[in-house]
Amino acid sequence: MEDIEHIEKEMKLIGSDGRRLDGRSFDELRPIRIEAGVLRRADGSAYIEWGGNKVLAAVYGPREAHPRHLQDPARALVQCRYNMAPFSVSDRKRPGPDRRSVEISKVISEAFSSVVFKEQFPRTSVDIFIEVLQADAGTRCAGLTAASVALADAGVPMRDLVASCASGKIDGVVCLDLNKDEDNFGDADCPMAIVPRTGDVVLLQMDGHLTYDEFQKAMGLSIDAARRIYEMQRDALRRRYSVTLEDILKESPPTAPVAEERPVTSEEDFGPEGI
Amino acid sequence: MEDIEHIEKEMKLIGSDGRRLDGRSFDELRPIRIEAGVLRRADGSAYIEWGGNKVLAAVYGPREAHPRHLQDPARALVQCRYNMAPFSVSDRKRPGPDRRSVEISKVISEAFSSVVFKEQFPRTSVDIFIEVLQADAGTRCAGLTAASVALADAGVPMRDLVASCASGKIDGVVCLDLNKDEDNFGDADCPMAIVPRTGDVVLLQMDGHLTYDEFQKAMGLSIDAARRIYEMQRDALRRRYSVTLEDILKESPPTAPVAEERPVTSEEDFGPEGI
Amino acid sequence: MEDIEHIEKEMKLIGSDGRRLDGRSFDELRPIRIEAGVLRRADGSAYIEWGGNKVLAAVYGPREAHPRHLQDPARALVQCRYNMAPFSVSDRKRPGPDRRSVEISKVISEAFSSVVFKEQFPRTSVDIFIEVLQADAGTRCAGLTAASVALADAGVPMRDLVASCASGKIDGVVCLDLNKDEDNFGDADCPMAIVPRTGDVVLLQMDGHLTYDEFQKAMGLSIDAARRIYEMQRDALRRRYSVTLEDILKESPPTAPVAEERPVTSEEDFGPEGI
Amino acid sequence: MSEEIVSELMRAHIYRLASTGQRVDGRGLDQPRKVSVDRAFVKTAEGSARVKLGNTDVLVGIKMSVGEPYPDTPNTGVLSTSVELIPMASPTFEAGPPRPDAIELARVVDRGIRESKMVNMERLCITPKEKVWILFIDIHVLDYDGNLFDACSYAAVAALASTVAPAKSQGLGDDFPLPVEHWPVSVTTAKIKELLLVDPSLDEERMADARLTVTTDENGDIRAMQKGLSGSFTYEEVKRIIETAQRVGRDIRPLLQSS
Amino acid sequence: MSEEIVSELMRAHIYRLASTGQRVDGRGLDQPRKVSVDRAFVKTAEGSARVKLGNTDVLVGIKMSVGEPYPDTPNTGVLSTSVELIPMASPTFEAGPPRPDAIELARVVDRGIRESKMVNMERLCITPKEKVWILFIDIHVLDYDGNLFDACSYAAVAALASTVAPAKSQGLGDDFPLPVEHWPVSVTTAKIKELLLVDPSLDEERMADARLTVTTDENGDIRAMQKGLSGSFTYEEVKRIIETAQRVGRDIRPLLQSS
Amino acid sequence: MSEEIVSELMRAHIYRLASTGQRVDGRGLDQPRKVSVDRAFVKTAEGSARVKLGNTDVLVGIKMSVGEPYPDTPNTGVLSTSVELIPMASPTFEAGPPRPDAIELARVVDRGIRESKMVNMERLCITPKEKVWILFIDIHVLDYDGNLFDACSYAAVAALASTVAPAKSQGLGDDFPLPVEHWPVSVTTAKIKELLLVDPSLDEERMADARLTVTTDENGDIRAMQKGLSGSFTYEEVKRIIETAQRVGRDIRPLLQSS
Repeated sequence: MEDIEHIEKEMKLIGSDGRRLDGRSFDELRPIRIEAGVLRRADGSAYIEWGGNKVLAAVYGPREAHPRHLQDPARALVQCRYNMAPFSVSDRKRPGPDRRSVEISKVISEAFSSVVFKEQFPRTSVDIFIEVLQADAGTRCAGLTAASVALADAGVPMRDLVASCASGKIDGVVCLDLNKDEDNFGDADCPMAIVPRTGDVVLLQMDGHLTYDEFQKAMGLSIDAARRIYEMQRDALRRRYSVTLEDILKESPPTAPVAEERPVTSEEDFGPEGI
Repeated sequence: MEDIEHIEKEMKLIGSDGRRLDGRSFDELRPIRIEAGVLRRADGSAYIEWGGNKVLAAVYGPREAHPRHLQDPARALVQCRYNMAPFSVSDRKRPGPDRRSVEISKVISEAFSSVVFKEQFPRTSVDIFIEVLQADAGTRCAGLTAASVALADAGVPMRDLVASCASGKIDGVVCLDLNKDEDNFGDADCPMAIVPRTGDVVLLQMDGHLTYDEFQKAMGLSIDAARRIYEMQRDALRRRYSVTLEDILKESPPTAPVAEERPVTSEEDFGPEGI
Repeated sequence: MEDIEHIEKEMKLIGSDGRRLDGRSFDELRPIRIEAGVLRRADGSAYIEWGGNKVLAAVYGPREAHPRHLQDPARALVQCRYNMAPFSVSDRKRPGPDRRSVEISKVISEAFSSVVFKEQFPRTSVDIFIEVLQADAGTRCAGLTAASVALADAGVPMRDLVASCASGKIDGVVCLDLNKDEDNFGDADCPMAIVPRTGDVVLLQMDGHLTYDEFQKAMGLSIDAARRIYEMQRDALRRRYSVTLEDILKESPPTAPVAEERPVTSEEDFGPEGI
Repeated sequence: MSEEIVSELMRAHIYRLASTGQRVDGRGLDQPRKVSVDRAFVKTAEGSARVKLGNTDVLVGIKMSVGEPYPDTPNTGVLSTSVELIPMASPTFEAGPPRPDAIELARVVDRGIRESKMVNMERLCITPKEKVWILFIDIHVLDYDGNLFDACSYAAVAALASTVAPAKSQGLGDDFPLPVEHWPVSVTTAKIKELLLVDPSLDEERMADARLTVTTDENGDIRAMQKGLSGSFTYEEVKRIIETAQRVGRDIRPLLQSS
Repeated sequence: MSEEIVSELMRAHIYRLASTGQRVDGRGLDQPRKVSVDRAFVKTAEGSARVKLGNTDVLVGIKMSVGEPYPDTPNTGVLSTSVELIPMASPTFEAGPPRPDAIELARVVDRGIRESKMVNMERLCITPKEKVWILFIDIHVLDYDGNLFDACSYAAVAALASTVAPAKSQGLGDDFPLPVEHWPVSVTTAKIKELLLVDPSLDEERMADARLTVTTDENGDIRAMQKGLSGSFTYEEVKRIIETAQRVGRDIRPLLQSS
Repeated sequence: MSEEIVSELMRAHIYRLASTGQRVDGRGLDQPRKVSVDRAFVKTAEGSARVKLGNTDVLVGIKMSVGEPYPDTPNTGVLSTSVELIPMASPTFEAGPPRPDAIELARVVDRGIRESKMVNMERLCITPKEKVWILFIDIHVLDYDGNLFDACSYAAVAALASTVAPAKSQGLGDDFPLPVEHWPVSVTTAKIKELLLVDPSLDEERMADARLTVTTDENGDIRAMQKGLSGSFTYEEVKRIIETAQRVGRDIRPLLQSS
């Protein structure tokens, strides 16, 4: 295995035609497919396939926070648990949270904290569960993007959806949305998430090596991509609540629409476009 | 060690005379000795030697269940903790519950739940502790049998005692009460527990390979044996509360009788024979 | 490494001049330096250098004990947590309490329990934290000595300070205050702590091999040393609360005196000398 | 959480219906829910299957690695089954180490596979006493609507049947499918008062007095059994349940075998 | 749980009696309870002993296995002592990882054995730096009526003295009894106000201000000491307690040695 | 604990002052507190540094041992960073396993050092695939007055720079200083409403809406970033913060480098 990696390290990640190994150009996203309302027990849910990533998100709440001493008398808690299934990566991951999962859970919780109208639901918690079923780099962005749709599906009032995408640097070139090989053998990775309507940055992490100029190029790519992803999120919600309900994900047929009882969010909150 | 086991695998577990390696016939129990009231602090207790098994059982309660949020306002909890001492098996067992112990604790708790008059003691718990001091296969049946006597010794009102025994298959023959070698190198094991007065099955597990016919033979042997064990349980309780208190277990002399203050159970509950 | 130890085992710990390897005589303490009030957040604190030991102690409280079910309606809890930094010993220690730390925390808690006026602060806890930053044998005595000063610095009312020192036996000779090599290759170690004003023994442990006579010699050395250490403790408190505040520990300048708001202890409690 | 308790009204309704041989979702008492199987859902696993049993949704991934055998079974591979009842699947599931429910579930699924000798574990020995294949069955419950015993077992069996051992990447020759030799099928029956209901839904499960899981193989032989809950069965009931398990098992087995 | 608190009346009674040199169970202040020792109770262990000290009932099993020495003691076997305060033994014991009480108890018993050099651990070295015998002392408290320090120590010493190393099954020559060279005896004294009581019963222990455990060997030399509880001793009291421990130790030692 | 909540009055005061470009301790908004570095504080460690950032007081010790590399990086040493938020340092810190705050802190400090390639980890390989140096960065927070991200990072960098590998005691040639090649400096900015404050004190940190930590190297290049807290930044704010981090980093770097 080490030999293979060694070879790949020597290998160019960008070909002479300027294309990446999977054929994408530097500013091209991997294929993304989002489905809202895929689970029955959860209050809201979504499934995303993003390149080789397969991620489920579910939302429960607002529900009574427990244990009680965690309750905030002034607002809802927004709590995310990001988890990787043991079989989602090439070397089996032991079940349960590792340090990486704990950190990702924390930054995703914080990202959603700024968009959920927490003050409307004191003493409750909004619980977001992200399960990575198959991983191919960028799982936090995929999970965040799906969780955003799951929150809307659960009818949790929000200022806006959150859309997320990473950019990075491979072979010295700033590129959008690294896949696993690009992430492993690249020079930098910079996941971010924004509130598309305002452009506010709610998640930002970086590791690797970027000049200030490169960082700005990366952010430019990510912001642009996040706006495209935002459209996909809204499409997924439109399909979910449309009259002709498409049974796209054969294994997980969406349950009956619940839009009547749990409005996703009000027109005012969500901007002129509605959803 | 592997070589020895390999040899034993080739070895016949039933001789040409139809006898098992320890000389028993197919429907013969190992020697069993039960003693009630062997501990001082516990509300009730019993000690059982069953073949090479040495098992202690103790009961505390009904006592206030804690932590409080576990309390059931309508009935008592019946909670069993089955535990093996580190030195009870040939390879030292690390202290603390393993997955096997957790499962056995659960099925024993459930077995007693159906006989204890739980509704008489809301918000309390009846705590059953089973300690395997020396193991030789069939510890859950031995523990359950002893715990039943300990519950009676503690004066916990019950519909009846619970009596337990396993049957299995070795060398293709259905046999009663497997010992350790028979369990390790046999084809199937099927522990069960019944309420003798009604024949109700309160515990039933099986692993291995039994045809439906063989299963019925095994159950027949076990039910018959459980009725014999029931008599031994009642004998132990009679000795415990008799005028001439026999000091059978020299190391653990029974404490003074407490039958006056804590009647084991009423005549109605326990059948015409009383105890 | 084993070879080195083997050599040292053969090595004499006491030279032909009767001096120990570090040049001390049998009844000589290692250099000790104590500083009170070295941390800002803690209610009281002290730093001690004792030979190669560097130990910090901090005190919080009396403050509301939590979790609540631990509260004692009649008195304060005195709870110590002794901890070694991973880098304080030659082979890195894994973070978190090991069995040794748990035991030391317990005996130090008990030692202070007898001097703190617990009845004055029902339902509270007095929390003592001892951090060993660099270890060279005798850390529990050093920690206890520092914690005593930290308690006074926090203004916790006490009958007296507690002073602590160990004695032991090396090369068959009873000696005061063993260092690391002497502890590792010596014959016995006997840490103790007393209330200097009364001579009451509040901590006493021993392991090794001492005749009754040797034990009495060891106790004699330790009691005498504890009285000298008591003076150093009081000096540290005097410096801390004096007009000319000496900036001895350059890296940890004492914060502004708080003696006005939190009297260390009353004249009556602390004996005629006051502090 | 109030939704977690089956209302008295619902309990009465379920029982009244069942006493006339009917169930809320239209099934007969001895009829399981629809089983659908999606194989090879997860590419990062050596094998996988997503099974829906009614609305209960379970994903199993199989990972294989090379390790040491247990000292007392030096010639056989190692099988390790674990269940995560992730809080996504139900408001009653909590994060954290597995609780008794999840441990029992994992052990019963494991026994069904192990005791039926579904996979010939001796053929997963590479070098006796030194190197064997280790087979991890990781069960991820995604949506919980009752009867996890059977749903998890079906997903594990289907996933194992689709598993290809990654021998090549370990320098151990060509990749090969697992040596599957038997086909255990688990069938769980719940008892509500005097009635026996196969494959209980969530509401039925919650009001059940007792539960019996019976795993049979392709010959109808019994390979594993587990009684649960605090009620009891008569011996006659046990026998009826086994006969039903044999019959229902025959119906479900092909769904797990076909690819 | 109310029974767990010694009533004020009982406390007053115990103290009043003790101040006249008497105790509730008829003993004198410096007299331990009856010690009974049952060896070889557990056949699955390499050695075992069940000790009753009054009504306190403790079972110790010794297991031996072969493993690596610690790097800093390459020529000596490994000794590992653990105590389980199982909830069977007392309503105040709880299941779970050992709490500070159990940890202190295990460490004090361990020190008494280790520091007295009872077992010659160097003779448990098989191959320096590589293979040594590991000795597990597992202490199971069955019934708790006070003074676990001494009861556990007696059971551990008696169990060690009855232990036969299973060398043959490891291909290491003939089985052999442990090389026992010293006989440590632990004697614990409780202080109630100004009174000193040897081997406190549960009620006495609960009202004690301070506790001192002294382990002496067959020469009367001190091998380990541990002061406990939140009270204090005068130095004079410490000396009296040591002298009592030497004397009581001489009485109890033969009970642990004989087989 | 009441002291743990910044009073409304204090919050208003801090904000009012800040909106005029001032801070309670006299600093300007983009000015960090005084940094003092004490190297080689701990002799038992291979390297150490005690850093005070204002009143925040952090001690880092570096330990090195020899072990196996990770299979996927057979030619590089291993770096392991952990933080203990010991209860000594703050009434809000609790003993026990690290909570999410401490885990994030350790990971962000670790990334700053790892991603900047401060230490050439390939030169810590002894025998590829078999033996490498393992570098433990243990961060002990002694006194907490805000901005642990920067204080811990400074102490870790200064400690690494003072570390001498104990090669001789391992029979691996002469001791050598760690091969330090880059100098990452972490600069954290807090956002309070619309204002940006560099190196927030405890009170400032507690009322902050968002936090951004930017680690730059000696060329001003970005090596790691971490946004925290539940507020958000505009992209323009992010850029301003990076520029400030580059400038402040240049000022602080010499303090960490000099010995």
